[in-house]
Amino acid sequence: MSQQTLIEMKGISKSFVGNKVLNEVNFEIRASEVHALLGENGAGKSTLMKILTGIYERDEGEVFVKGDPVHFQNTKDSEEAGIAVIHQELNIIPYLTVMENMFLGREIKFGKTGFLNTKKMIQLTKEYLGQLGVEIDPLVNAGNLSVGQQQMVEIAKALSVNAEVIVMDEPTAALTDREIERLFEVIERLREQGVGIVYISHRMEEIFKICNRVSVLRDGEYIGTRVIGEVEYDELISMLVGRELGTLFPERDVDVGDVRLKVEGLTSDVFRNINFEVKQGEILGVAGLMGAGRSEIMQALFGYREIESGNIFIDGKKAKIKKPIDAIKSGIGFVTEDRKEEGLVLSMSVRENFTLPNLDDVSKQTVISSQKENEFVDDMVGRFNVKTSGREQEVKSLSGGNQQKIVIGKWLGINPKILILDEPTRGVDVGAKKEIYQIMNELTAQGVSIIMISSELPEVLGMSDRILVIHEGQIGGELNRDEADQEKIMYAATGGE
Amino acid sequence: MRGQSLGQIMQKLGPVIGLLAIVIVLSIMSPQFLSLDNLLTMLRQVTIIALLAFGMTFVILTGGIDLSVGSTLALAGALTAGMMASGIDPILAVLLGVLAGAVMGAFNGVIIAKGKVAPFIATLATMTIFRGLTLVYTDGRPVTGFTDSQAFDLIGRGYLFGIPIPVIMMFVIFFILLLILKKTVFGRHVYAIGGNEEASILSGIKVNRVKIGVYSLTGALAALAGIILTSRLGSASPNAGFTYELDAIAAVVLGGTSLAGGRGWIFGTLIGALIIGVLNNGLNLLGVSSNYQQIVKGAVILLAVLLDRQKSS
Amino acid sequence: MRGQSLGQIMQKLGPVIGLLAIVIVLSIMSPQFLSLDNLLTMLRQVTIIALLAFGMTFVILTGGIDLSVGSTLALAGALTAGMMASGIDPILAVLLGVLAGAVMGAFNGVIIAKGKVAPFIATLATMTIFRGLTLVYTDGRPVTGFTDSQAFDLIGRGYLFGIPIPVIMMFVIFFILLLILKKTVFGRHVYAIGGNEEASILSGIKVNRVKIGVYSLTGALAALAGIILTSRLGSASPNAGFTYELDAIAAVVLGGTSLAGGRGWIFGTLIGALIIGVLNNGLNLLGVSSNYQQIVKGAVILLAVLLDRQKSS
Amino acid sequence: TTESPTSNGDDETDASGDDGEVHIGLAVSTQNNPFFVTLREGAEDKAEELGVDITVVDAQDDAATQLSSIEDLIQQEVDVLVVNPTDSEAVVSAVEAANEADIPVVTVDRSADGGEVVAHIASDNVAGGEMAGDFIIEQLGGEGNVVELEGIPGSSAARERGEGFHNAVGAEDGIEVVAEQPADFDRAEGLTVMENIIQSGQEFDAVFAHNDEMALGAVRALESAGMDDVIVVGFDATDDAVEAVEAGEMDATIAQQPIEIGEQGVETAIDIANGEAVEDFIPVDLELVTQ
Ligand SMILES: Nc1ncnc2c1ncn2[C@@H]1O[C@H](COP(=O)(O)OP(=O)(O)OP(=O)(O)O)[C@@H](O)[C@H]1O
Ligand SMILES: Nc1ncnc2c1ncn2[C@@H]1O[C@H](COP(=O)(O)OP(=O)(O)OP(=O)(O)O)[C@@H](O)[C@H]1O
Ligand SMILES: [Mg+2]
Ligand SMILES: [Mg+2]
Repeated sequence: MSQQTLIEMKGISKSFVGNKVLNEVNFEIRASEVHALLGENGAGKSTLMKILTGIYERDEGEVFVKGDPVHFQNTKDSEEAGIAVIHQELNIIPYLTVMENMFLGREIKFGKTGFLNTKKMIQLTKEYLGQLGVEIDPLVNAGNLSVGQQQMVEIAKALSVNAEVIVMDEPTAALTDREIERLFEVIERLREQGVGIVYISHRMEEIFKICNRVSVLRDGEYIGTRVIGEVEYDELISMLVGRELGTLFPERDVDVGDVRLKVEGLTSDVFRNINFEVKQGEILGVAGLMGAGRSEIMQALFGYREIESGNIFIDGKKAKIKKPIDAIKSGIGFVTEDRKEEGLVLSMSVRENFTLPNLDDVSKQTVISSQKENEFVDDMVGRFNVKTSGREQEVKSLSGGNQQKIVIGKWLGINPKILILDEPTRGVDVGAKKEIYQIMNELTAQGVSIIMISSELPEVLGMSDRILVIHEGQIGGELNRDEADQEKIMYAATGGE
Repeated sequence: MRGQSLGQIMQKLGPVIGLLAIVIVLSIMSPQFLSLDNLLTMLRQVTIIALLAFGMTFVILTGGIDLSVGSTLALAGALTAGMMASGIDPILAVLLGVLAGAVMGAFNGVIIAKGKVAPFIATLATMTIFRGLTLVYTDGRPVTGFTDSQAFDLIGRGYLFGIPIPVIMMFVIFFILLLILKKTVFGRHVYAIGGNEEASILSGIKVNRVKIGVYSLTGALAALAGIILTSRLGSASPNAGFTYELDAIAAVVLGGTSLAGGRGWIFGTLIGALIIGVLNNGLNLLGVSSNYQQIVKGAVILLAVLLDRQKSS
Repeated sequence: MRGQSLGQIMQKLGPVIGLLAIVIVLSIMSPQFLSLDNLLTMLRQVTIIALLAFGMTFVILTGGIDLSVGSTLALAGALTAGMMASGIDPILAVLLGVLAGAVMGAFNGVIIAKGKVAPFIATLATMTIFRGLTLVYTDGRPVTGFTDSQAFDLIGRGYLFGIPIPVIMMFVIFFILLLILKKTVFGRHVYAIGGNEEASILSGIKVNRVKIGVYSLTGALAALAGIILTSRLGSASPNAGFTYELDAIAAVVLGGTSLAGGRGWIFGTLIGALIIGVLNNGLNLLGVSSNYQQIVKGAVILLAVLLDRQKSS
Repeated sequence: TTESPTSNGDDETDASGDDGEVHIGLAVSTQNNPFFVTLREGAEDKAEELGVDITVVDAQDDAATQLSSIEDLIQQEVDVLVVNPTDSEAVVSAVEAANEADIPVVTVDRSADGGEVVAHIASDNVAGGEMAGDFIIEQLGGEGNVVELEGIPGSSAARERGEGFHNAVGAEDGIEVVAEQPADFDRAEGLTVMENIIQSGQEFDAVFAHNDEMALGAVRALESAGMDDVIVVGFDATDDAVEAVEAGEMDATIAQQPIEIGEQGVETAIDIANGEAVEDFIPVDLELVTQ
């Protein structure tokens, strides 16, 4: 390959308050390539990209754009140099419209007046969204979109810059297969037009599907760069985690017991007539397109969303669930889809997050016993192999995968009969993913029933005993482990189209 | 307003319905209430709080708050009066007074944006400081004896086509601010910062600059309110505007703007200010004893907000 | 404090260093400042603001705010004095007074938790309402003429081992509250709600109940402050506690508790209250003229917060 | 004497409805202070006794609020306006507004610096301050240190009482004002500030407080410090203060007779409404209350 080198980063180092997160990292992007940046949670991928785009100041190293040394002070500078970013964290402003979000910071004005040319912006918004094949009203508030739709808006926003380099930091974490396909088409088109793309993802199959080269970071160190097609999956994994990992999905060999949970005719404003069962020790996978209403069903089951009608039975007895506390008392734990907004108290420590739902068990007459609490937390940290400097570390400073382990672990204190996992491995690296799967297996072996919502079909197929497919708020089909494959799920999820 | 859900529209109508309800009750209870004369009087009374509340709307939209507006009002009013008393041309004095307000606001803005101090505590401190400066400047006495400039008198007491000039100023400023919020890049950025500051920074918005601008605007408006008040009263009292910030904030919130920032509209603030003005005026017309007035005012505010919340949820 | 970063420890030490700096400056400028007698006097003065600020710490930790504490103080003080004047046993009157404060606080809590009204606006309304009720109850006059009960006098004016009883009460309450925050389920839930209300609900925390509890506690503490003040003064003024909420909030923030909730500690609040108390005391000792006192107080608060923020960033 | 500009009889649109009945508007500066509460009660009781309507509005010590509420009274078409200004200068435009509406104005307690005022009923704050100063000079035999507890900075009462006091003690060489500190007319503040002044080690023989609330707070502080021989003089002669003077805890307070002021205000207003001539200044005597 002899394409032009668009960006070169050399010997980049960066520390946050004494904590070195990047150590002499090299990275290069050429025209017409999709360059994957791979690494475990906390390896420093996002930090490297934030240095590139002027959000963070680098401590050491040099950055060249087409051979010229540059030093961006803010995102405006980098944008002017032709670099656009889709950030890992959604940067949608909920009470602004889609159009307003698209042009935030780059509003189109009437000349130099400071007055907005709204018409023009609406028209362009439609155009860019159209390129992605999504139809979203430019005047609707972005907060009313589902997470996936918001992600599409962010992608459209990056496209609208007409950049030479586009950084995509986990763009597919919130998308389902259909949108991902669209995105890949767009990426391919951009690549053909000579755009250089940095692609960050924890989904290995995507890397092999669309990337040309891959660079790997581990603990802030630059491990190496390989050309896709010249590198084996296993080699990449061991570059990534520093050891052999083996198969991703562990063997499932569980005796499924009696019916534990039975849901009858559950109906609300976003879903209708939902019926299903989960047995002891069973993993029920729940698949569906983005916005199908899977999360909403589980929220209702957990007492976090009002229902219009329907009944819930646990171990054959009717359960009255009006609030989350009722669900918890009935033995249900709920690992929510958005760990930062709904799962964790980021300002609290590992210890405090672990014991939040079951404080009563580690206290006497409402006085918390430090000893009991510490024992429980140490046990959990060990069991889940949480990488932390200690139980007093703020969870905010943990990597995504380790945060996710805590969100799951905090429910074990209530000795759940049923555990609902909503996108349990979203944004989690392969190593941690495998650990989470193993934990799921251990739990089901102890008789816990698991409901797992996932938009990653390999995960649904790899882990579920049975698969429920939701289509537009209704059950679109139910598949057994043996009969299920990607096509059948997609068929049911799209309502048989 | 395409793309807005029914809920959102109801949310926006809430304050208007509240105002109408109060107006209807008052006009039944007091025959004078709906007279043109009384309405103009009431509008003129509202001007001061409305100007403070307009600025406060911008501040609250960015997710901030400004407790210092009452003190800014007093200091700018006193400075303007003092300048005129020392012979400076009234028009120049007014311009310098508004500028002084903008500078005080900018000071708040810099502390909040660059110093990263929580707006509540920053403006609590400057509220005390500006009040202290007013006392030092005036030596605790009302400033009077400024030239009997016709022009200056007009600001607070004049009429144009039978409408009080302060009222005209209030509406002109309202429309300008409405335009700024809806139609300009600055206005868009005000909403964006309050909606998600992090995302705004990442989108290349100069957040600090916008914030400083917003507090400066608020300071300038507070100063203008102080100048109108000085003109109306013919003197600038060092205690002017004491606790007005609370009325201004109440007006903004009654109008449906969220204290969390990012959501709201200045038309609501106008309605909110009118609710407060109508209440004060009506309770006086009805001769409600002053001790009970506070209870009624508090209860009405609470009720209005409660009803509004109920509807939106 | 295992596992805490250097930054966190510095953050926590900030207020203490600030207090020490002010104490050192004052003790150089005024030889009387460090006398035991003056320190005890100062501590006794601090009691009122400290009690309000202790409650405010809980409220702010949940992400709320309570502007009504000053009015609660006044109403509870007046009610207690009124009950005693009408012949009710002083001890019973005190208990009923504290209970009344808790009820007022619970009222705030219910509006905020169940009514989903922003704490700022809810307590702004009840601040007005409670003050109005006080004025109605007292008819604008101080309540006096309550029995000269020895026991009641002790609350505000007594000594134990040479230490003023209010000071002892303040420290006892401080340690109880410290224990509640650090060691009980309730305290943990207070932090959790302020840190992430959504996640707290989803973890099965009875958020409404905790919030109502927190506001009730704050109301009860404000009532106790009102009773101590009544005992000290031998009368309950309807104006008591006016604008004290601002001092209480300043104390909490000076102590390093974040207005956004979820982060903070009550020890910091004690330090914050002491900073305010020492400043007031020192400015009096130094005989700073009234006009300048406000400027100095505002500037010191601003400086303290600014330095603290600088350090932590 | 002045002739009142209008009488209510010829006003057909009189909003108080029943013709012939007088409707008085009373605008008080504040109702957070016992002095003005008593003044209002004096006025209301008198109005009831004489069978006239009275509407009271409260400015909460804010000049702008006062202007607004007077405008509201004008809208109500009261026959006579009795104003207790928050501030002599700031009230002028309100008085002028009433003048324009042909409503005669009576001021009580504080005067108006402009506009047309038919009658002014007051006792003089400056004179009261002087009276307090003279009393202290006399008690100290012309020699000693005095502490002054000031009211809310910027308020007219604080200004005028302070002015009178300084007129008196400033003329006396032997008297030195050794501390002037604001205690905001508040008893708790009076206590706190006095405690701090005591702690400062400053020697003093007398205290003048701009109102009784602060004086009573100061008494508490002095009592605790065992400084019972310090002379304390307050202002307003509130019930508490008079009691304290009788009990020997306070030495004097200046009585402004708020009831009398309120009553006089209403009586004068009725006279004006009935077209009778009234004095343009009706002094209400100050009284030095001592044991
Ligand atoms: N603003 C910050 N302050 C302090 N530490 C930070 C900051 N941002 C990132 N870090 C730390 O730097 C390290 C690298 O973080 P980064 O977000 O770059 O990882 P990543 O490779 O993008 O991980 P993920 O796959 O989870 O997104 C982590 O240990 C993280 O905790
Ligand atoms: N806050 C909200 N306001 C309005 N509509 C909403 C809101 N949240 C979700 N919805 C709508 O509810 C439906 C289901 O949303 P959601 O995306 O959570 O479903 P899901 O099946 O869990 O998909 P995902 O995989 O994206 O989590 C969508 O139509 C979405 O637009
Ligand atoms: Mg990342
Ligand atoms: Mg979902």
